[in-house]
Amino acid sequence: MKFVDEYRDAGRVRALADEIAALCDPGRRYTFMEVCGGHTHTIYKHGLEDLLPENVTLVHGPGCPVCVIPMGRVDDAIHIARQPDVIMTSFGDMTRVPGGSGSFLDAKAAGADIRMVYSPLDALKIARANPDRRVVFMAIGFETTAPSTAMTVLRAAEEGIANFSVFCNHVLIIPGIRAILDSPDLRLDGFIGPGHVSAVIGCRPYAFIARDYGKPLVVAGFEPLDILQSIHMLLTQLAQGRTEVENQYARVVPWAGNPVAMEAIGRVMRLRPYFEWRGLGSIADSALGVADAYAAFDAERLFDLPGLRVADPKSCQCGEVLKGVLKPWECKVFGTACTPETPIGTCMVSSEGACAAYYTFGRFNREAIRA
Amino acid sequence: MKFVDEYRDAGRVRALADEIAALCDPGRRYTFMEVCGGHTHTIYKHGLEDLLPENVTLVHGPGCPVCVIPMGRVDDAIHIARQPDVIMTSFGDMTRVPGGSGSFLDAKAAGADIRMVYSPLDALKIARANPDRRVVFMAIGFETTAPSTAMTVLRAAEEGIANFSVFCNHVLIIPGIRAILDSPDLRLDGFIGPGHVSAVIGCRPYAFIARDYGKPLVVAGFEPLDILQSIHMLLTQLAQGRTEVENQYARVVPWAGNPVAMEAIGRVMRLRPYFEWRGLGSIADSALGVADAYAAFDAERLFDLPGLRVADPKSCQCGEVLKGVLKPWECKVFGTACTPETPIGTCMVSSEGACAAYYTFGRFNREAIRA
Amino acid sequence: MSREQQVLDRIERARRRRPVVRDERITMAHGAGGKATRTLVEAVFVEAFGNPLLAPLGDGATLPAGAGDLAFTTDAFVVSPLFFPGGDIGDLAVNGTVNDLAMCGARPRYLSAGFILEEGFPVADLRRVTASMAAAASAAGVTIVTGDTKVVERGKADGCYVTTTGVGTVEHAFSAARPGDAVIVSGPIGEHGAAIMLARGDFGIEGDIASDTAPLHGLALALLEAVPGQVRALRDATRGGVATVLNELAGTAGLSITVEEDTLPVRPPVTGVCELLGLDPLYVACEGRFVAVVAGEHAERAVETLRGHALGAQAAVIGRVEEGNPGMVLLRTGFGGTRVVDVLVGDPLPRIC
Amino acid sequence: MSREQQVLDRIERARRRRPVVRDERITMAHGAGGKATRTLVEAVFVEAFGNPLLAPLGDGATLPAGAGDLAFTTDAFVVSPLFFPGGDIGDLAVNGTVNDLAMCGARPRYLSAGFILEEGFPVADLRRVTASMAAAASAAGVTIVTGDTKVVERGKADGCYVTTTGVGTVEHAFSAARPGDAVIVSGPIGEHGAAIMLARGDFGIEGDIASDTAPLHGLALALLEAVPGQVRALRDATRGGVATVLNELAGTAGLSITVEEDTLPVRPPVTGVCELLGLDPLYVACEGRFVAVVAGEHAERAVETLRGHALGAQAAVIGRVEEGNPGMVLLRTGFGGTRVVDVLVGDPLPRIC
Amino acid sequence: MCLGIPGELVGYVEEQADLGVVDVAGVRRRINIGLLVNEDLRLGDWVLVHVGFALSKISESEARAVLDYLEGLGQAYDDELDALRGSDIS
Amino acid sequence: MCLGIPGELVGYVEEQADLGVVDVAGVRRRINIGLLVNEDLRLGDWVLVHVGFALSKISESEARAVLDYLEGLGQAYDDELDALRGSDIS
Ligand code: SF4
Ligand code: SF4
Ligand SMILES: [Mg+2]
Ligand SMILES: [Mg+2]
Ligand SMILES: [Mg+2]
Ligand SMILES: [Mg+2]
Ligand SMILES: [Mg+2]
Ligand SMILES: [Mg+2]
Ligand SMILES: [Mg+2]
Ligand SMILES: [Mg+2]
Ligand SMILES: [Mg+2]
Ligand SMILES: [Mg+2]
Repeated sequence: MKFVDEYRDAGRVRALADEIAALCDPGRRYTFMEVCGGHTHTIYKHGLEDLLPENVTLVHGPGCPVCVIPMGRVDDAIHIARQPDVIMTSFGDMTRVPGGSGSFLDAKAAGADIRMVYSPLDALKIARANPDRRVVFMAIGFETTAPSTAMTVLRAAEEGIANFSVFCNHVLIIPGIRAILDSPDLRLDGFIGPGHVSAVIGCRPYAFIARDYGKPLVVAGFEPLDILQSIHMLLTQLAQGRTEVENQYARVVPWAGNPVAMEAIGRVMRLRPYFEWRGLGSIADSALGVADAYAAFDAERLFDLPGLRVADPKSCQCGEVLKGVLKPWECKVFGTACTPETPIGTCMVSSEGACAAYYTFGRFNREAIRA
Repeated sequence: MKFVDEYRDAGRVRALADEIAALCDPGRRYTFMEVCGGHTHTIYKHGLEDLLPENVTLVHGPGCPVCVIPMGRVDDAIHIARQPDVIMTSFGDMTRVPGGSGSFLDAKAAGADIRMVYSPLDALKIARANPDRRVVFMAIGFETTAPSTAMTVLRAAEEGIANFSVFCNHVLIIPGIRAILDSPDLRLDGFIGPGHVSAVIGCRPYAFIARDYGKPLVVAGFEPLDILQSIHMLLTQLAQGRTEVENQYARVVPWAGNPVAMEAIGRVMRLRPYFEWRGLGSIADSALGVADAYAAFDAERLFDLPGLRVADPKSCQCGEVLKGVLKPWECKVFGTACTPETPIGTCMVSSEGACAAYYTFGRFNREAIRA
Repeated sequence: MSREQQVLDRIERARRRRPVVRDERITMAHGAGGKATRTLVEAVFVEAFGNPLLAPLGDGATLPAGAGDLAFTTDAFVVSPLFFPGGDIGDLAVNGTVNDLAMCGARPRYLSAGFILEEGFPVADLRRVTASMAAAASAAGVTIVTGDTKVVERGKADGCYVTTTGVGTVEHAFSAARPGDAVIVSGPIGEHGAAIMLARGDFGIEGDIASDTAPLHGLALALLEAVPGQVRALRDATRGGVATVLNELAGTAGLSITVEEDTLPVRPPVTGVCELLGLDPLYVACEGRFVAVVAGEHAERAVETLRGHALGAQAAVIGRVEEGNPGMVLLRTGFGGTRVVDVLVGDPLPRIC
Repeated sequence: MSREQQVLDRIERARRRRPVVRDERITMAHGAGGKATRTLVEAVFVEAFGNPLLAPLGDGATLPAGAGDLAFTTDAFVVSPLFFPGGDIGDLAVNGTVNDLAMCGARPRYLSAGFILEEGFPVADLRRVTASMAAAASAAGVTIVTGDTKVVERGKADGCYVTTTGVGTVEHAFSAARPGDAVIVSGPIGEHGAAIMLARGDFGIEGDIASDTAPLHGLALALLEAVPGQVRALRDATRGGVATVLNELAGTAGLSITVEEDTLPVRPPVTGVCELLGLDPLYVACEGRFVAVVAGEHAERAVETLRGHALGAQAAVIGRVEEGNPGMVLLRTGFGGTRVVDVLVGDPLPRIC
Repeated sequence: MCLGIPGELVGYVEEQADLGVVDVAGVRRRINIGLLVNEDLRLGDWVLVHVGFALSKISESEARAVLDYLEGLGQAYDDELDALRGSDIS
Repeated sequence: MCLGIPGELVGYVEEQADLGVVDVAGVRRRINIGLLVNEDLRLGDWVLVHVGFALSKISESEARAVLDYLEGLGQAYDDELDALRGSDIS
């Protein structure tokens, strides 16, 4: 596949791995956070850690939209889905995310009409086809996905589709990164910046990280070569004593992002004063709701939601994993009580979740393989 | 079973058969019509013809409520059943009755929600349990069944069950018998009168048969002994030159019928000026509709019915069979094109229909058996 | 060993433990072929049916079948309700296939079980079904050696459908029926069908009727051994009832069968249900009765043998094979009337006329 | 002869004619066990599958099985849509069971077929399904010898479910896997699953992908004969895909399997579907591919043999059995990275992240 | 027409005055007895049941009268009974 | 986060101006291209597809730049390429 295969080219990947090794100061440890779960997924799926020198450590950031959904929001969604006239729709990612009392999969087995869609436009299509049902789309995702939701609401408004609404759970990446940077227990040397979010918001919003926190950030693509190159770029900045925002993924990410997408978000959505992130707690100005002008499409206003805050299970250490403070396997329940079949935390659900990625792809005896 | 087994007692049945043989004038042919399909059923099911002398012939009358339903009424019922919010209910007897384009069974296979009930009260129960659906009961039957329908409508009115209605097809036995008596091509020596209809209407309404047409009539029960005794009573009348209405079935049929039942019919129903009987054509004052006072429960007023008169298939000779002019096997399609699996006429559907009874129970080589 | 490696080892130990089904209901995941499917298979099916032939959980089982002909039969079970007086879909599915093997003159040996489960089906109910199947299999001396599970979306099944297929070793052959043969029924008829009608509750009738579901191979083999070479045919009278089986037998033989009405064993409550609903017990399903055609002169010994067995205590000769009217079944009433007993048309439905 | 008797004779002649199904849709009557059931069986099933073993339509078939071990397998088929590019539920149901027999080292011989039909199912569709089954059975050299049909009410199935059970004669035994064995896949993977996803239309993707459904016994027997005694295991990669099969094989062997990512045969449109929906082709179902574990030194001959066969033209060694990490499947990327290939959790669903 | 079947009144339904419980050969069903309000029904009475309604109260004396009808006819009945006793039809 | 996948714009949908048809490795899907109204999209252009929307037009020159990055780094790349050519890893 064009724009995919060439970035997995074995020769180039190995050459770049050699360059990285050459660039590392053997007397120093490097800790980089890949903010984005998509990167986490790529890293584990391709076994990229095997290619990195021992003194380069990657820690996994909060950029997995499924992982940061608090249990109460899942419960609210299931509450909506249980209304007999409702068809709840969402992405396949949500299927197994545990709420306080089960997941969509369980609610579906118990009788709720929940359907997985590829696109919010497909949810709208379901609404058109079922005029006597209320069709709710559970919107999740960072700025990458929010424009699609916004465009779908605009289309629904244009067509006057009155039985469609959105249960909005879009979160924003910058407040998430800031929460990490402000957390006292983490020492990072730089960030691998989220590629697809940046296609929407551009690279400028990261400036504060370099400026205020003195950390380099490289916006990165999602293929092995992209990630290795970004690490090489971070190491180069460190070697040269620079802390800048750079764009490795310029083939997709314009420096200014996508203004049309930003405008769509601006029209349809409003900034929430605060929003709870799973494991990270309430973060100010960190999420989007439906704007007043589109209140008719806002499931939160259309349905009477319990809106309970559900405490995470005691054993759950997702917050620490999301902040990169703990490696997945350092969580006490990892792999025994908490597995992808029976997840306790959200990080074990999404294929971008650090725990799931590590459990699914990374759980083997590296020494034996290397030997 | 009490009130059943004793009327099937082999000794009594055979003794009575001997008495009948002794009473017959060997030089004369006797032709009796059993008006009621229930009698037809009993006669074939128990092989009673085997017990009668050769010169006693039983011909089958119009008293099968399923047999006399014209195709257009079935089509109307299916039209109602096809409305997405309708649950159509009826007795199992209706399942295979062919309309102009298929039966309930076919309509059900094509998606209509049609349910078989034991009692009209069960249809009302379905209405109570499904307040968001319109539940229609297709009422069929003679005066025996009409009181149950009437009582059910009264109960629905009392409870204010607004989603229940009746598609009324109740017919009256007297106009049916009169149509037979007025038909030029039939010579009868007497009638075996319908037992269960008479439990409602009593024996008086038959007086005109003896008086105006000079035919004896004996109201009969449904067990072998009942029927044989009724034949014996008819033969006795003929032998004695009497033509009276007698009641063999007095254990169930009071001479005056059931006034409570008649009153219920009178309250809830109205006499239709005319009604089409399958094979017999339109007969004046021969059927019941829902009275104006209960218009809210009258499916004919609630639904916009096609109400088409569908011509019987050309090959169908049900009319002649219903009038007793033809024996079932004398119909040209009997047993080949018209079978209980693929009935052309209604008489092949109901287990009381003469054709079905003869096909199902009577279709064998009597000479071989007797030999 | 590194801390990470210790965790990995702990995980591998956990993975090797027999899995536990934590779900209360069947979800689509149980049918996806992944971990949930495997967990369901191991924690429910293997747990209930466990035996060395099943254990490999491979693509199929390998059967040490020995020489001789095999009997091979399959039936899909879709009964509603799943649980009813006298049994459930589980023992029905095992007994039904065991019986079809027995009717082939075979000793039932191996069963396969294919499950189609509806999303939302309670796992507890599935366990009840598999426990019944295991008990019925053990009672019948058969081993469930292979199986399959599919999950369909809510609204595309009715809880649980089970298809069992059986393999047995043929031990007896049948001879062609001839005039004079006796027709025997192994017990009172119509009890399963009547029990199901009541259990469904559609007609508001209550009564003490239990399904007669039972494995008939013991009874069948006893009969086959008691009058060797004298049994012309065996047929369990399931869907369509005794009437349907008699018609099949008459059709195959090209002869007629005449049944004596008075000899038909029907228990009073079954008669009661049939009278109320306008049904004929001859058409109501049994799940633990068979019809045997036996050489006339051995009929007495045959009935004696059957009556010596708990499942055949009320066995009776109900008719004879006769010449003439080929393929037809006739019924003679106590007072000498005769009528046809035809194959059922459509479902037995309650009627008013 | 009397007129009446003439009519009766004419009727009996009509009754003896092979019945014709006049209904356009399956009704409840087709499942009631009476005339409609019999008509359906004779006019549709016997018409399609007709053979001497099936013909008696008894309680089961009697199989002249001969000596030796038997393979016995069952699968329920619930695919939606019923008809899809490359096949339909009919050939799928035959091939699936033929393949499971082949994977046991057996020559497929006999099949049973249990149908669960939804009220309203078009009879024409049923005929298409049975025609496919007949063609697939004939192509695979198996005989459908017994069957069963049930009809459930509208809304309690999804048109048509088919459960097939197969009996085969075991001709080859397998030896235990050891380190160094080669893992071979018989062709490009994921095509059935991708074809079904497209055929369902849920995700709006269009492309030229057909199911790979095919009978694999010829290919399997060719392999088993080409490298006698050197095949450790055969497994068709159906639900759960190649990844699931590899995990089963590794688990059974107590060894690990390492797959070389670059060697996995995946056709571009399958890759395209997987990329769009965020799926991994390793977990997408095949219905005409198997995984074979073959002694390392015979791998080349094995692959050559497979490639000589139309169904194995793109067979490839995709990995090796190794010591260490018992029960695990690892994947090595082209540039030397390693990761686990675990068993699928839940259904493969499209994802955004 | 109109299947009717005799059943014994064996109980009432507390909540609903017009419902009785009828026993037919050992199985029971609730039956509407509203059409027999004038009949002074008692437990143990037999009624004719049709589509869930009791249509008529069965008269024991009239029932016996049918059975007695034959005896009024004389000899034939006795002859047949004797013949039956002499044969073995079971 | 946010699975994105490159696809080639191979067609438009007549009735709806904001819909395009994208080809990914030979399979096609309708994609909303409304977010790229300012991009002067043409058939043959490549876009990044996310949940049914084209999020970004892919720059061919920038795409090549990544591949060229290594060459700018000097020798290591050539060495590795030589090593690869000498070995047989298939
Ligand atoms: S192992 Fe489970 S509970 Fe622990 S951090 Fe990971 S997802 Fe959360
Ligand atoms: S055979 Fe059929 S068409 Fe002819 S009279 Fe009888 S029911 Fe009517
Ligand atoms: Mg398999
Ligand atoms: Mg069978
Ligand atoms: Mg069976
Ligand atoms: Mg299987
Ligand atoms: Mg259901
Ligand atoms: Mg059977
Ligand atoms: Mg199988
Ligand atoms: Mg299989
Ligand atoms: Mg069967
Ligand atoms: Mg359906």
